[in-house]
Amino acid sequence: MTISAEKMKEMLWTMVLSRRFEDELMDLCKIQGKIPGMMILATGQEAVGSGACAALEPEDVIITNHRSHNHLLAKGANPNVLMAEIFCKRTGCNKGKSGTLHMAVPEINAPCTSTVVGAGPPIAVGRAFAQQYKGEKRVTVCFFGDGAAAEGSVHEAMNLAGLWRLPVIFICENNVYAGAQRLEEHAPVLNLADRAAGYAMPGVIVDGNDAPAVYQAVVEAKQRALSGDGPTFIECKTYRCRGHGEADPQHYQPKDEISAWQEKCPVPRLRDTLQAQGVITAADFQDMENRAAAMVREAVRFAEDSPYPSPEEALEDVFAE
Amino acid sequence: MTISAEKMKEMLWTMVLSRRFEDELMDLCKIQGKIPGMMILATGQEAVGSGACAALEPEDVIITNHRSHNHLLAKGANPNVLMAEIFCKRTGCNKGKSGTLHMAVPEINAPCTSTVVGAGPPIAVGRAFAQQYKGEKRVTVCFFGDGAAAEGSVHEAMNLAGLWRLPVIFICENNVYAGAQRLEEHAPVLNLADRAAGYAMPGVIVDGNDAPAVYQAVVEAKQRALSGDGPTFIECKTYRCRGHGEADPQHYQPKDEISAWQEKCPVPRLRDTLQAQGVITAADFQDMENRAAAMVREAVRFAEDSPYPSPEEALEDVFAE
Amino acid sequence: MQKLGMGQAVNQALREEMHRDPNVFIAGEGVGVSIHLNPMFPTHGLLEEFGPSRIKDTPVSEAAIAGLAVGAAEAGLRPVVEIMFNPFFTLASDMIVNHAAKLRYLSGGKSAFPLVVRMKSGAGIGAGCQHSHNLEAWVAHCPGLKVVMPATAADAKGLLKSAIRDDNPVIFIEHMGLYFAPMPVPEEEYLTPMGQAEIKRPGTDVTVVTWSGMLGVAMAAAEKLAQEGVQVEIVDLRTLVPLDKETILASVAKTGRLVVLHEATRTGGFGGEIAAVVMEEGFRHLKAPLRRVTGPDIPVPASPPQERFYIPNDEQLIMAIKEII
Amino acid sequence: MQKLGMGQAVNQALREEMHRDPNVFIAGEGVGVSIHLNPMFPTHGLLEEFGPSRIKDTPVSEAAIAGLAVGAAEAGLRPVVEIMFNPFFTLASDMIVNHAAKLRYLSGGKSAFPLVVRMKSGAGIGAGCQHSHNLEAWVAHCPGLKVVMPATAADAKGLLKSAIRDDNPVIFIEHMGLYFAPMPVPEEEYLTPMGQAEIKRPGTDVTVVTWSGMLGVAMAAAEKLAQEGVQVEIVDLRTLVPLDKETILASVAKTGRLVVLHEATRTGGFGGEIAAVVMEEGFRHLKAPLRRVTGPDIPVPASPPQERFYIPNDEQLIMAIKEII
Ligand SMILES: Cc1ncc(C[n+]2csc(CCOP(=O)(O)OP(=O)(O)O)c2C)c(N)n1
Ligand SMILES: Cc1ncc(C[n+]2csc(CCOP(=O)(O)OP(=O)(O)O)c2C)c(N)n1
Ligand SMILES: [Mg+2]
Ligand SMILES: [Mg+2]
Repeated sequence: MTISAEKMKEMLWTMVLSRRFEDELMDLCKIQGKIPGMMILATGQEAVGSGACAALEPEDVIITNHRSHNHLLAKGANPNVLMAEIFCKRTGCNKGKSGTLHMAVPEINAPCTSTVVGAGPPIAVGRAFAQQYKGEKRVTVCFFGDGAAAEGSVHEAMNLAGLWRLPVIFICENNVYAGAQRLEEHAPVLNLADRAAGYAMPGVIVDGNDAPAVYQAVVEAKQRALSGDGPTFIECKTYRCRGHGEADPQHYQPKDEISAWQEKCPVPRLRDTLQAQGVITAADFQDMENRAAAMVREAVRFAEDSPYPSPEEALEDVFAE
Repeated sequence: MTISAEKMKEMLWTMVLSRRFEDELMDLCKIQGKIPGMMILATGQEAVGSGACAALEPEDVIITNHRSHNHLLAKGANPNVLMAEIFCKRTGCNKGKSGTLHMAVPEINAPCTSTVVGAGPPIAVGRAFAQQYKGEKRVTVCFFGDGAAAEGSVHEAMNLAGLWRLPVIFICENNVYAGAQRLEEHAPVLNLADRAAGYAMPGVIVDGNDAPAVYQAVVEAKQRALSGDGPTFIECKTYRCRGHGEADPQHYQPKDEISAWQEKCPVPRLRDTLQAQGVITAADFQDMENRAAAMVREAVRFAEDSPYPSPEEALEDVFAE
Repeated sequence: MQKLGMGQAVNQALREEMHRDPNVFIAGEGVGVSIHLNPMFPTHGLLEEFGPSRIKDTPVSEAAIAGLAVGAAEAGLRPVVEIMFNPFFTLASDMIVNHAAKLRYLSGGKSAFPLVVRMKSGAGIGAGCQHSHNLEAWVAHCPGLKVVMPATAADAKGLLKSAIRDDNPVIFIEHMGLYFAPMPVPEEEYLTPMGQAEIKRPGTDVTVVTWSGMLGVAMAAAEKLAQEGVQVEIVDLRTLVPLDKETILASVAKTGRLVVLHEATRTGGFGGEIAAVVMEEGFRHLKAPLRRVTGPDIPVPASPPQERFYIPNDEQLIMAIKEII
Repeated sequence: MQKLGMGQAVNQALREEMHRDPNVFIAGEGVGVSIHLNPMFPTHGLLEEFGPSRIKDTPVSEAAIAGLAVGAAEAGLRPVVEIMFNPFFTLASDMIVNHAAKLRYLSGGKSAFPLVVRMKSGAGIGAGCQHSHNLEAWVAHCPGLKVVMPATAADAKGLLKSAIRDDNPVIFIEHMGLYFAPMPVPEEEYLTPMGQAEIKRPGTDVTVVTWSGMLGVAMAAAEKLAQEGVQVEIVDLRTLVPLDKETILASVAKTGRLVVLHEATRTGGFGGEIAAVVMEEGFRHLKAPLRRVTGPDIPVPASPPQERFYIPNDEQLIMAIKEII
């Protein structure tokens, strides 16, 4: 499969934007102390969300988890409302009720971010069931981690998806760690994709730092889903370059392991490929970085200028009328 | 591996006893209306419990489920206290508090019968962990059904057992039905043993109507566990000849399927083998049947003669002092 | 008027709503092909009528069943899923409590989760404590969930139809003991609003607040007490959330005396909430101490004499009432 | 006396009990290697001291963690397992509620399940409603479980040691907000018995019953009210099950007035149980209506002004007290 230049640039762009967005978050959180609560970043893993979402239409659905910023931006979320939500402001996509951890962006078909590890897959299965029930030609992509693969809910969801041939794509972002536990310490097998066969679905392993490879795997999975052949499990091998959250000193992560993976950073990797192929120039890339910087600056300004929600508004939105 | 004549006779005996015991239960429940609550029988599946338990020492542990009578009898439970418990009498193994569904018989190392489908495996993992922690040379066998394999708890338990190399043997009694759902309607794969690889454990398929085959698989799994090589998943292919419970009219089970499986009944099968091998005579078998009948008669007499617990005793046994 | 068991009334409500709205579907273990071939059961015959695309038998996977409902509801469908027995709600509870109940709030009001979880509850079936465990107090404590526990077949029909049309997650708890006793149910279509208790028997001397399977016990006790000249007013809550405080308080204002009757175990039961509401807002009307008549703080035992001992009865209620009048 | 945060006090209790009894082991997500390198956290340093055979990091599998505890406890070990945050208890709840709590009963008293489940609870960490959700009312409603919610570091130490030595399943809930404030803790070994509330401040005008993180709010309000001449008696429950009714009732007998203060949402919260107990057994002493000061019936919002709004504060408590004195 050849990937169009447009798609390639789209992936690079959402990676650049995500990286800039999260680098800014790191600064806002650790240096400036402006953001409350936890701060969980996907630095170095952007090829997964950006590659996968490039394969989706706006009407396709994603369900994400605690490490969501890249997924949401790649799916097309407005950086302003995300940033405002992360600041817990009233103009945030969820009026400040979610904060960074559970941003719901139904307007881009990213209706659910759960921080309950492993909770995404059953919900994704429900969302994909609705697509099947309504006869929509759409898929649901569910992002979750290597740690989440241990949760019973993930098993139940994959089992049901396999049984009903639902149009769902499980993307397991294997970044080697679940909290402070290394893969070997929390999983009995190194390839979580080995489990797919037990649910009658293909288990695909891709280089999770290679956005086009992720894209390609998702395109294939989508075709399969849309032809009625059901779900696919895609394990993206990547690495958590930062701590579990920004408060994590990473004392248990070998320094050389981190730096080796930083070498494999997906952003320069795709940039170099595209430059070598003549798809973009160095100036084009610089332009992307500038645009991303401007958008993130604007998002921060928007968020900072926005008011907090009033305390009493906390009473709203519990029940639909 | 050759199986000793003693073992062979032990298996046949516990099968004969279980069958007699449950045939009597069927009569007591359906014809005589003497037993309260649900009545869930394992008629035709006795080779699983009898084969597996023959491979165990008294100090090995079993954890069972709603379809437990054969497992418990094969492990050595006293028919009198089981029958009395099924009658919900005070002399029952649990003073009538459990009834037929959750009999706990710690004195034979069958400490837990859960009717919550899929709940056995995590508990078995805990029991096996204790064996490992204490350095005991013992194993824990956990019986559960094909339906249970869909529960998240079973996945979590197998994952943890595989990771910690626990001395646990998962015996999945695939009797083709989970309630009224056929395997193809509730599972995306026909061989549940295919899942074992995803937990770094061997997945063994055996003829679940062949007691010596089950025995052999469990002996091997036990050796593996005791050498520190961790758990084994054994799928026993068998068939639920009766309804889910005795109130189930089996309207969804093809009649010819039932009769085809009745032809493969494990009791006459082992009997014929042993007679052909000269291990037992027809008279020996008749003797077994007579002994079983006598024991079951005595158990029923014991149960019927026993008093119900007093209502107020219901307040006891909630907390240990 | 037709006489139906509660299971049949539920069945009628399900049929009517499925005919009305193609977005309604049903999922659960054995909701289509069932081990029961009994028209008294709620999902009897639905598979034949609506087919396998709308009546979905599932694997034994309570978390997935609940997740299916959450995801499908977000997409605008109206799932009615079944958790077979109340104790198995534990297995679905993350999906219901941390997701169905919270995701609308977490979306800032953008999404809605119009789903119904039906569960069987109640002691009296001889199946012991892993099948019989009344946990309505759990769901009533979770903002974002509505909780319905009908005591009559007619209420079950009208309330289930309202629950299905409601845009919020509703936990609908059916007492199995009510499946088999025929009760009058209007033939025509009607909706019973959630959040309204009903005075099932007017009286002046003492208020008994109850719900679900215990209504019958309350009625029996009231009948007997009436012969002794004691007029019991029976408030059937019907829905625990939203709670109809007005009806409770008006009744207590009239009688000055309160007994709460529920089958669930006493400590931490929803009876405490009723007590607190009355003590907060109706204190000046109270002439006597509260009495709670409830299951004792034990798991439900299997043995028949003990299971009967577990279930609150009219004698206990009469005794409790006599203590405070 | 040493000053410790509650996390450190828990840590000390764990160490002492692990030294005393080789059957005690610890399991959970990150209880050994942790993303926190902070001595204020409860399991800090235990892996170094006791090694990986007794300090077991687990996969992210709450049901398996709880099942591990149930099975190991039946075999005579004394597991102390951690469920990271209270809302994740849902995922372990079948194992705890249908098994840990019931299996002894189902065995007719033959087996015992001496296990402790530690959980972090409490709003105020800015993490929103999937991390902050106080569900103590759930476990307090399940016969067979004991429930401990210490408000001070000293109580945490003494109660956790008692919990570990108890032959029953104990749910031990730690309010994260208490991890970081140093409080006096006796150096020597001591056991604080479960089932005994403590008067944390004597008073004569009104009884405030509270527990866990809300004790500080109660103390602050009492301090302020004392300056206005109102003497608040503060009953810190410390354990919800067994519930020390005597201490509550004796206090209400003295003051005639009751306010319950808890962080959990109001409807169906454990405050209702306190209300019911007092209304049943202390009615004649009551001079005024009940007041409950609790979290509102909403999920805990993430936004700081809203999260502060959620958490009950001393001003609200003072207002409530003033309404009834
Ligand atoms: C049910 C549940 N258990 C525990 C946690 C705490 N927790 C948050 S993230 C995490 C690790 C998840 O690891 P993984 O799935 O690999 O995702 P990653 O953080 O690596 O992206 C844990 C244990 C949680 N949020 N939910
Ligand atoms: C958690 C839970 N869900 C549902 C049930 C109701 N139920 C009892 S047995 C059963 C089917 C189990 O099938 P399987 O595991 O194959 O065992 P079998 O009955 O065939 O022996 C179901 C759904 C239950 N007891 N527990
Ligand atoms: Mg990870
Ligand atoms: Mg089966």
